[in-house]
Amino acid sequence: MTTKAILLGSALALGALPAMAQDTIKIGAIFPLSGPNAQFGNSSVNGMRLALERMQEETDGIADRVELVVTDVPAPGDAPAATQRLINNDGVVGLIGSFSSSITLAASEITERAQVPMISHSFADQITERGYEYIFQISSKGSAIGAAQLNHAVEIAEAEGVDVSSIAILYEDTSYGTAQAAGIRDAAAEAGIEVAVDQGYPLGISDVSPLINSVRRAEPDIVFPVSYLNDSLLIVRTMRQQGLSTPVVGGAAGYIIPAFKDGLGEFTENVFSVAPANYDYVPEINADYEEAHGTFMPHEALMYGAALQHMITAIEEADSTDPVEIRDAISALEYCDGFASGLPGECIAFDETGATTTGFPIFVQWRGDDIVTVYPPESAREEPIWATAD
Amino acid sequence: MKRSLLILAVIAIAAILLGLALDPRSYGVRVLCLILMAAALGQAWNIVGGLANQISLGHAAFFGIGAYTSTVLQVQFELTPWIGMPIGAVLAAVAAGAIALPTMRLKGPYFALATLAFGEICRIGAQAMSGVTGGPQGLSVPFYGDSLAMMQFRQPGAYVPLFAALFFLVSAVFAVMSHGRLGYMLRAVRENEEAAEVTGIDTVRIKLTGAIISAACTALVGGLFAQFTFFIDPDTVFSTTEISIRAALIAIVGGVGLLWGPIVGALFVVLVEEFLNSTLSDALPGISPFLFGVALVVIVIARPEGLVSFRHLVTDRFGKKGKEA
Amino acid sequence: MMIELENVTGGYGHRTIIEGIDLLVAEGETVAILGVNTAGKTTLIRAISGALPHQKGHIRFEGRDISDDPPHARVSSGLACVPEGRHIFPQMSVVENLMVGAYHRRSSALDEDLEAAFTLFPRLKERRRQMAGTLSGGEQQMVSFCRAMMARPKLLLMDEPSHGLAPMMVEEVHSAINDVNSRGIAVLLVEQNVSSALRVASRGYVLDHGRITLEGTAGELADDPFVKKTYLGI
Amino acid sequence: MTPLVQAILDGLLVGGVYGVVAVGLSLVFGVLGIVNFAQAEFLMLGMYVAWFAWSFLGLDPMLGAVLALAAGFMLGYVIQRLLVQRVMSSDHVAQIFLTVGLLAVMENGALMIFGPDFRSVQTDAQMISYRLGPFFISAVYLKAFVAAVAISVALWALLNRTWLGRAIRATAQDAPAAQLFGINTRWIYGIAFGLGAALTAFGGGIVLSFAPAYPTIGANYVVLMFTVVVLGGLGSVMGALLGGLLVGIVQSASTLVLPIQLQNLALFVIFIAVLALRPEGLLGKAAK
Repeated sequence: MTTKAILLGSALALGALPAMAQDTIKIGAIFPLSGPNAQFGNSSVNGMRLALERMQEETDGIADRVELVVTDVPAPGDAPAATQRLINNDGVVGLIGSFSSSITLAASEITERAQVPMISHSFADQITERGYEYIFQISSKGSAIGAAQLNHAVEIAEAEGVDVSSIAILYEDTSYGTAQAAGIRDAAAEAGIEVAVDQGYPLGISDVSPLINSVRRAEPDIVFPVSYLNDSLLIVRTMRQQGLSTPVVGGAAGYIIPAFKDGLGEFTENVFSVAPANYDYVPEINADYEEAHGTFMPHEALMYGAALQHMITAIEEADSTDPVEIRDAISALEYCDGFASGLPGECIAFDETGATTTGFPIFVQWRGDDIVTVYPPESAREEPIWATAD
Repeated sequence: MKRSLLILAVIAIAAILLGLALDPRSYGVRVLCLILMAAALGQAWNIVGGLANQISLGHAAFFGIGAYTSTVLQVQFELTPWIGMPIGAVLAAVAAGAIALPTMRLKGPYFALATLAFGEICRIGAQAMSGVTGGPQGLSVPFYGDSLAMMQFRQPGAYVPLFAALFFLVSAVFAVMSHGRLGYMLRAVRENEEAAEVTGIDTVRIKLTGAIISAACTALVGGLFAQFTFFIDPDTVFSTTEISIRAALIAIVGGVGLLWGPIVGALFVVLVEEFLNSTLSDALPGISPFLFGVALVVIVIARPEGLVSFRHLVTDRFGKKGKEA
Repeated sequence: MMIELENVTGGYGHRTIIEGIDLLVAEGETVAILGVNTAGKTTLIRAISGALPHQKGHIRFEGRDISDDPPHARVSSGLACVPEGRHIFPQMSVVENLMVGAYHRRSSALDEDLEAAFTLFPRLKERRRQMAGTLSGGEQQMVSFCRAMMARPKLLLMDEPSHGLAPMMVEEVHSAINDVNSRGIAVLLVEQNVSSALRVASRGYVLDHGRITLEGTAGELADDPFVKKTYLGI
Repeated sequence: MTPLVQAILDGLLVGGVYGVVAVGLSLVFGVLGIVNFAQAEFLMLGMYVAWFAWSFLGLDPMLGAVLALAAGFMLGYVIQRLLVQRVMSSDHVAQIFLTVGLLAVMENGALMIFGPDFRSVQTDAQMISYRLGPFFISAVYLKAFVAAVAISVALWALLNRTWLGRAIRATAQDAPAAQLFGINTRWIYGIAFGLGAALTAFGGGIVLSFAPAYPTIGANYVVLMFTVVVLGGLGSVMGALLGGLLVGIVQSASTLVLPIQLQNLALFVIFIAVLALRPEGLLGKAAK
């Protein structure tokens, strides 16, 4: 009984401690560092650490006093307790996170009630549609990304003289997959394009042949898969196996990370994907990242690095460590330096709901070991190549 | 039994007083709520798992049904959870009846696997019925601010009395059952089903009653969970690992079939988890669930009967081959 | 001496079933253990075969103390068992069951032994490929018996071999015991059917409430007034 | 007709892999009477072994699977002797939760050792398929299927043609009686657990040829494995292999009539029905 008593005592004592230190300013980071999304959580944190480091080197401001408190939240069920702990025990003045939409949603319920600001790059539309004041979303919403995935692809194809009259949507039945697929579907309806295949499939599917068989029968003009890595490899490989040359336009996540290339090699060449941001806007930052981690900087690292810098700058502007004042400063700030210059729109700013006013989805294309921004034209680094697979 | 109820009441009141003493916004208060919730969840599982020795690994089904029923009613019709939660309990009871019929005769691992599959069916169902449940994207509880009528509050401290009351309610149901006729008959079924049948116990009805009560209690816990976290999605509330296995784990770590088992188990599980998370989580990802797994292995090996022991396991090599099912 | 039990006590968990057992079986001898249902006969057999979780005292086999040997090691010493309830392997063929009997030898020269078994019970030969679980009770008893013989034992422990068998089968089993005995293999036989047991055995012990209360030659026991009254119903 | 035949072909090929992955679970249950919730972690481990073999030795995952087999066996044997043996005579509850604890330890241990990165292999077979009239046969799944069949035949021979195999089966059917005939059942329990782990790890090596390895990959297969084993009859080795084929075909063919999202729902309903009506498995005793 004694050990239990000590554990109980210490846990409760932790809760009672006002943990706010005098000179350091703590910012909480809530990410899945274990569990199935661990890789994405880790690279997000890597991006944030790099962003903080660079800010500390480049400016003499408040960044030197900022400490990042990282905590592992593998699933939404773990989010409330972790968020509360960061706010009340560690005394964080703001939070950044989380990679997956459902964790962000769960955490933001706590931050809203505790009145602590949180910046996220998760896609779900709901995040900023609940009328909450303390949550900010720096990327476009899932529905907008889905719409862009369709519209941009159609525009590029038609510019090359390819007519798009029917498409296939393949999505995993996660929060991210269903939200983005809905965006594609709605945009297709608006454009009068037939959705010949519209299949959700369970996460962790081990054989996608049934999906590809239905694609082959329906003969769509473009395939739009929305998925994490496992399924993206299976889909592209199975299509290649069967000699299907239908162009594939990926839905971010699994299609724009280094591991996609590791799994497919040369077959990634010229694969398109929608993306919330790409590293080729900020080659210098990317070089730093590549030196530290051996791969190009994935978009989540860039986005979360930018989110952190926005928050730090807002703290400076507010000249306060009161979370409510910081929230107002985040809302008012238009931040265009550092990592933020690597985002489409090259700045971060929010409307009154906390949604981005500057961000928009872009199109990227695999070229060798790199992905380059190819669309829309004002953002493009290179021309898109509409090549059907041979 | 009166003594047990009295002690339970004292624990519940002590928890409420502790909640009042702590900062109502604090993490400590949230941990207190989590402990009470875990104890209630483990106790609800204990009704079938402990009294009837049916190792259910599908209680997430009832937890999820409870959470979704009250939340959907609240989102769609602005119905207060005070009414929504009992409706959820009724639906869960119906679901328990439906699944109990085909699985009741199963024993040991067979029963465990069948219930596990049932939990998964409910999860996939909730994911597919996106019109009602919001699908994989989950459902947010509408924000009303502090509202007793809508059973929601800004600060976790306000939930302590609710969780304490639920804990007391479920534990009292267990205490009354285990001392009463029903509990006696469930135990008889547990010890020897055929013998129980011969003595005139309607084993089907007994097990069905136990399953229904257990499911209803679990659904109430699920409903309050939704009010407490404000966001639910199918992967969370129908989770095999986070809910079903956890409910069983709490009862088992403490001591299966005992009134005090889930209470000891909840204290142990929640405190160890939160302690590991708060001290190690940023040090090395994976270390806290790893150590938790180590703790579980050590407990099972050292005290297979749980922290509060009671059962004499007769290890007869001929009579029991470890796979009597 | 084939086997010698000295002050053997044992049971399950905290429950003691047999206490202070002293017992001898000489080479080539058939010894019967008599007693009512709960007297502890099966427990005694398990103590000898090594399957009892808790026991004290000494068991010597051909003079060597085997008390601490696990059951699988006792087989190599020359001990084989026809357990109560037969315990054949239901999803193995008859031949495979017999082969398991010879497991401790793991030799490929089994044909001779198999032939011997089939000579003893020709019916098994017809069913050699059949799953043992599908055999009748009597046939299963034959399998169980032959399986033990495949171990080439020096001492055969038999626990209620005639239990649940038709009278015809009982005769067949007992004649098989005589046959085994005539080959110089000692037999320790547990039987509820006292009259037939005493016909097969040369000596016997009476077990009551876990203790040996009487011992003697088959003739002495058959004439004993207590045995007559309690077991033979005379 | 063509889509149906194609679906059956696809299901058959991937079903062979399911069978091998699940047969270890069935073997462990059949011999030890324990439902091993950590079984899928051996698949994860096998994938890592095969990945390192590919990455550093240039071995094809099918050859790496052989190394995975050896590694899985050793780890499984040690885990059984050190841990599982201690709960062999305990309640089912204790047994189930020991393996749940092992699952957490193995999954998170892998995260700490190997990191969260996705690790995949590139082989030529991944991009090839053979054409048979109107039908496609994926080279990588065909190779996986052949490997699955080969290991199944080897397992069958081991169980039915060797002394060790007879000892394992005898222990599964009646451990106390097996002990009476010189079989060291404790040792057999260790061997059987090791063998079960080895087969699942071998399956992991095969799976690596078409899916990336990462620490939580086991979770994707665990429910599938249980379904396969229940359909084949818990504890039946040959039943698990046939169950794998059946699950593969049902999964693949059901997508012709049901949304693929619901393919697992269909499986679970069958799963409960089989448990309730035919607990010995759809494929029953004949398969053992």
